[in-house]
Amino acid sequence: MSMGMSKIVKTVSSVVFPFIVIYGLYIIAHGHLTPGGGFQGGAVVASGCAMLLVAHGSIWTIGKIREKQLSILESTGAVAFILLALLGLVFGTVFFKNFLVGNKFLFGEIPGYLSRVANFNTGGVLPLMNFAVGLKVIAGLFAIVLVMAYATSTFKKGEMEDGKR
Amino acid sequence: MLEWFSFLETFKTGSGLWNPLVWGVAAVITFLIIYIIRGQGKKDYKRDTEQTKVFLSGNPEFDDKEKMHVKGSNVYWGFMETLQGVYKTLSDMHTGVVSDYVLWFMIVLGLFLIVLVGVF
Amino acid sequence: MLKRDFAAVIFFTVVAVFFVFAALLTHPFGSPDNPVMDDYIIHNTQTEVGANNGVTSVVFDYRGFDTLGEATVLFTAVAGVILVFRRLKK
Amino acid sequence: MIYNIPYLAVAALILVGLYGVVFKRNLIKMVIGVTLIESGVNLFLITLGYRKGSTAPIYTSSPGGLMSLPVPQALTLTSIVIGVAVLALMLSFVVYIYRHYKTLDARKIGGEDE
Amino acid sequence: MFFDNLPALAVAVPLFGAFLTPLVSKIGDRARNVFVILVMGLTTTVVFLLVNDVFTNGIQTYVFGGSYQPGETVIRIFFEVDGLSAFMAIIAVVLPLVAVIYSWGFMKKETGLDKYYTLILLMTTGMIGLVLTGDMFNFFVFLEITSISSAALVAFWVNKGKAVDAGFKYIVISSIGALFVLFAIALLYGQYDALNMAVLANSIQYTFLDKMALVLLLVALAMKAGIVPMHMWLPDAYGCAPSSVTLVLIGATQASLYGVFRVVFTLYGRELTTAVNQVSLNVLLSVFIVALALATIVVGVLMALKQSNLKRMIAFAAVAEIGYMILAVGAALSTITVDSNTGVTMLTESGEMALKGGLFHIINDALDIGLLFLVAGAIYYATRETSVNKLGGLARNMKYTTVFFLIGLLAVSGMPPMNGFASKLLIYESTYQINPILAVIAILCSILLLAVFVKVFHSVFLGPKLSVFKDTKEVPKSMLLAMGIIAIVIVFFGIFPELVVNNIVQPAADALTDMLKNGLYVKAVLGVI
Repeated sequence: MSMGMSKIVKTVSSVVFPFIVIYGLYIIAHGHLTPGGGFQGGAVVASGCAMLLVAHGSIWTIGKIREKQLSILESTGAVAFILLALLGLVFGTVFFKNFLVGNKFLFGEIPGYLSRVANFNTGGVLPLMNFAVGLKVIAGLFAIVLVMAYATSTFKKGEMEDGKR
Repeated sequence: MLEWFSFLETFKTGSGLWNPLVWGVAAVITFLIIYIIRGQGKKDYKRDTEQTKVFLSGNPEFDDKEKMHVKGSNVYWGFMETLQGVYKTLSDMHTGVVSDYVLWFMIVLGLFLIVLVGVF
Repeated sequence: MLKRDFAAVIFFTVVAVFFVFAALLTHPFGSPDNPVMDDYIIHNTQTEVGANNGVTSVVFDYRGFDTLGEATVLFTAVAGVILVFRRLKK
Repeated sequence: MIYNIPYLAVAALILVGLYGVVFKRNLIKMVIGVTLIESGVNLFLITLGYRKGSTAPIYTSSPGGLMSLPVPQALTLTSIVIGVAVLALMLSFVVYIYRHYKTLDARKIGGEDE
Repeated sequence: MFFDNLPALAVAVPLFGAFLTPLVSKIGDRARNVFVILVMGLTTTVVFLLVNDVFTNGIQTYVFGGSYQPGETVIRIFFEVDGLSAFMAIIAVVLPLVAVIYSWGFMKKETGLDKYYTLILLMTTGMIGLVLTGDMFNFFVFLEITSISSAALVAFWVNKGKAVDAGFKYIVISSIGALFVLFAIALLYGQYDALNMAVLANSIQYTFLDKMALVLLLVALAMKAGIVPMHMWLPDAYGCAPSSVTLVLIGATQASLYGVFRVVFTLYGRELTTAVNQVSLNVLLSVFIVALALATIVVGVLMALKQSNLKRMIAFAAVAEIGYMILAVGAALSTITVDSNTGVTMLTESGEMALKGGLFHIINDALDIGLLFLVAGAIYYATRETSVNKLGGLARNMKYTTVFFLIGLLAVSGMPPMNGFASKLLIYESTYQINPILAVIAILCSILLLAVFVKVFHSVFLGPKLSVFKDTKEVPKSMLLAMGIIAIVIVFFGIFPELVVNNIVQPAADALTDMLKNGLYVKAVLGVI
C-alpha cells in the first residue's frame, strides 16, 4: 500500500479528486442553508484526500504534505473557531454570542419568518464557524489517516524499531 | 473574612477535637521526657565493644553489607503466606484482559439494575 | 473459563432484559411528548440566529459550546495519534 | 408497543456491541463492538427526535408542515465525531500492540503483573 | 467584562493555550515550556478568582451565547458553578500546574513533547469543564475530552508494550463508560426534552426510565472513578503512565467521582427520600455505595501489599483512598431524613460530618497520592527502575526525595499531624456514629496502608548502599520544586485543618446539602423550584 495502486486507479482518482473537493466545499459553504455543515463537508473533503492516499500510497502523499503542516493547519482552524467565539465576548456580551446577526454587512441579514428562500448572506457567525470547523476537520481527519498509513507502511520495512529505549 | 486566630482554631469533628499545634507541643514534651529518661540510662555502656554489635537472631553478620538488604517482597512474607487463599482469589480477579474488565462492569450494572430498578 | 462464561451469559441476559424493557417503555416512536425546547428552536432559528438550517443553528449557536468541545475532541485525537506514532529517537 | 421497534433495534445494537467486547478475544473485534455500542446510542438519539410525518428542520425549500427535533440531530453529530476520534486512537493502539506482541488475542498480551 | 466571564474563561484559556502550543513549539523547546507554564498559571488565576467569587457570592451561572431570564425556556448551555464545582476546580487546576512544572525536568529527554504538553492542557480543559458544566451533554463531551487525552498520555512510552496495552484498556473502558452515560442522558432527554441539569433535577419523576438512567450514570461514572470491582484499569493506567501524567490522571478520576456525587445529590436529590416498598431510595443507594466502598478499601489495600512494582503499589493505594471518600459519602447518604415538623430534607449532624470528611479527603488524596507518584517518578528518573525488589539504600543519594516520600507516607496513611489524619479522623468518627463496623474496617485498612508504605520506605530508601546505584544523583530542581510545592501544601493542610475545612470544604458540603434542603441548585437557574 505504501507504493500505491495501478496507473488506472491513480489517474481516475486524480480526475475525481477536484470534484470531491468542490462538493465538500459546497457543503461547507452552504451549511447554514442546506443539510450539511463544517463537519460533514470536511469529512467529504478528507475522504477525497484519503482516496488519493490509497491510490498513490503514503510515501507519495507524505512527500506532498507532511503531518506537521496538517497539524498546524488544524491548529489554525481551531484557533479561528475559538477566536470567533471569543469575539462574541468582545463585541457581544458573552462567549459564543452570535454578534454578526442583524448587522446588514456580513452574513447579517435575517430571513423572514418561515421564509423558504435560500439567502446566502444570513446566519451571522455560522458560515464563518463552518469554514473554521471545515478547515479543522479536513486537516484533522486527513492527518489521522495519513499518520496511521505512513507509520504502518514504515513498520513493514522495520524503520521504527521497538527495541528497548 | 479571615481573622488571624482562625489559623489556631481547634478542628472539631462532631464528637471530638483535633488541634495539631497542641499535639505538636505534646509530642515535643513527650520527646523531652523520653530524652531525660534515656539520659538516666545504663552507665556501663561503652562504644566499640561487644555491646554495640548488631544482633541478628544469632545469625552471623555478612561482611558485604549489600547481602543484608531485605528485598521489598520479603517484607511481610508471613502475612501473605497466611492470607494465601485470599490472594489467590484476588489475583484470579485481576486477569488484565479488557473483556473481563467490561464483564465486571456488566456484573455490577446487572446487580444494580436488578435491585434498584427491578425489585424496588 | 467456564465460570466466567457462565457469569457473562447470565448478566448479559439481565442487562438485555432491562434494555428491552427500557426500549418498550420509551415514548412511542414518532411522537415525542411536548418538546418545548426543540419547538422553541424550530420557531426561532430564523429570527434569532438568521439561519434557515435548524440543525446548524443548534450546532453553532444554541449549543455552540458543545461544538467547541467536539472540535477539541478531534484535535485531541489528532494530537494523540501523532504522539503515538512519533519518532522515538531525537 | 409495535411502534417501538426502532428502540428495540437500538437495544439490539448496544447488546451486540457489548457481546463483541465481552466474548470476543480479537482486539479488532472488540473495537468493532465499541463502535457498535456507539452506533446504537447514536441511533437512539436520532430516533428520539423523530416526529411522525415530519421533515428535516431546514426551512430552505421545505414543503412545510411538521419538523423533526433539531437538538438530537446536533447531539448525534457531536457524538459521531467523538466516536471517530475514539476509533482512531483505539486503532493506533491496536497497531502498536500488534507490533509489540505479534498477536491480537486479548488473552495473550500484557498480562497482569511482573 | 473579564470578571463577568470567569466561568467561560476558565475553560477557554487552557483550550486556547492548547490550540496555540503546536504553533509556539516551532519557536523552541524552552519557549514552549515557558508558554505552557504561563498558560497554566493564568488558568490557575482565573479559576481561583472564580472560586473566590463562588465562595463569597454563592452559585454563579453562565449562559453561552445569549441571555437568560428565569422563567424562559432553557435552551442554551449553562455553566453552573456551586461550592462543589469550585472545590473540584481547585484540584483540577492545581494538579496539572504542578505536573507541568515537574515535566520540565522529568520529560527533558523525550520526543514528541509539543503533543505531550498540548494533551496535558487539553486534559486540564476537560477536567475544568467537567466540574463546571451544568449541562448533561456538555458533561459527556468533557468526559470524552478528558478520557481521550488521558488515554493518549497513558501510552506515552509507546515502545513499552505494557503502556500501549494500558492505554488501550483505558480508552475501551472509558469510552464504554461514556457511551452508557450518553445513553442515560438520551433516556432523560427523551422523557423531559431537556439537557440542563437544573431543569432535569426539577422534573425527574423517578419512573422506570429515570431509575435506569440513574443506574447507568452511577455505574458508568463509578467505573471511571475506579471503584472495585471495576478498578482494574486503574493500576494499569496509573502504573504505566509517566508520573507527571499520573498526577493529572488522579484529577481526572476524581472528576468522575464528582460526577457520581452530582448525579446522586443534585440530579436525583429531590427523589432521594422517595420510598419504594417501604425502603427509601437514599438508604438503598447508601447500602450499595458503602458495600462497594468497603470492597474498594479492602481490595485496594490487600493488593497494594502484594505488588512489587512501586507505581502499581501506589496505584492500588489510590484505589483504597477512593474507597474512603465514597465510604464517607455513602454513609452520609443513609442519614438523610425528612423533618416531620418543617418538611425539610436534611442530613443528621454525623452525616454532615461524614460528608465533610469525604470531601476533605478528596483534596487530601489528590495531594498525598500525587506526591507519592511524583516521588516514584523521581526514583524512576534517577535509577530507571520501578521494582521495589531491586531498589535499596536510596536515602544516601537522594536526600530531598526521601524527605518528600516520608511526608507522603505519613499523610497517605493518616498519621498525625499530616492532612490525611484530619480527614480520616472526620471519617472515622462520623462513620462510627452511623455504623461502628464501617469505622473499624476503615481504621484497620488504614493501618495496613501504613504497613504498605513503611515496607516501601524500608526497602527503597533504607538499607545499605547498593553498588548498582553508586552514581545515582538527586533529580533536577524543577522536579524538586514540584514535589516541594505539594509537600508544603500537605503540611499546611495538616497543621491548619480547621482553616481548610471552613473555607474550602464547608462550601462544597453545603452545596450538596443545600440541594436537599431547598433546591438551591435548581433555584439558581429557574428562579423557583
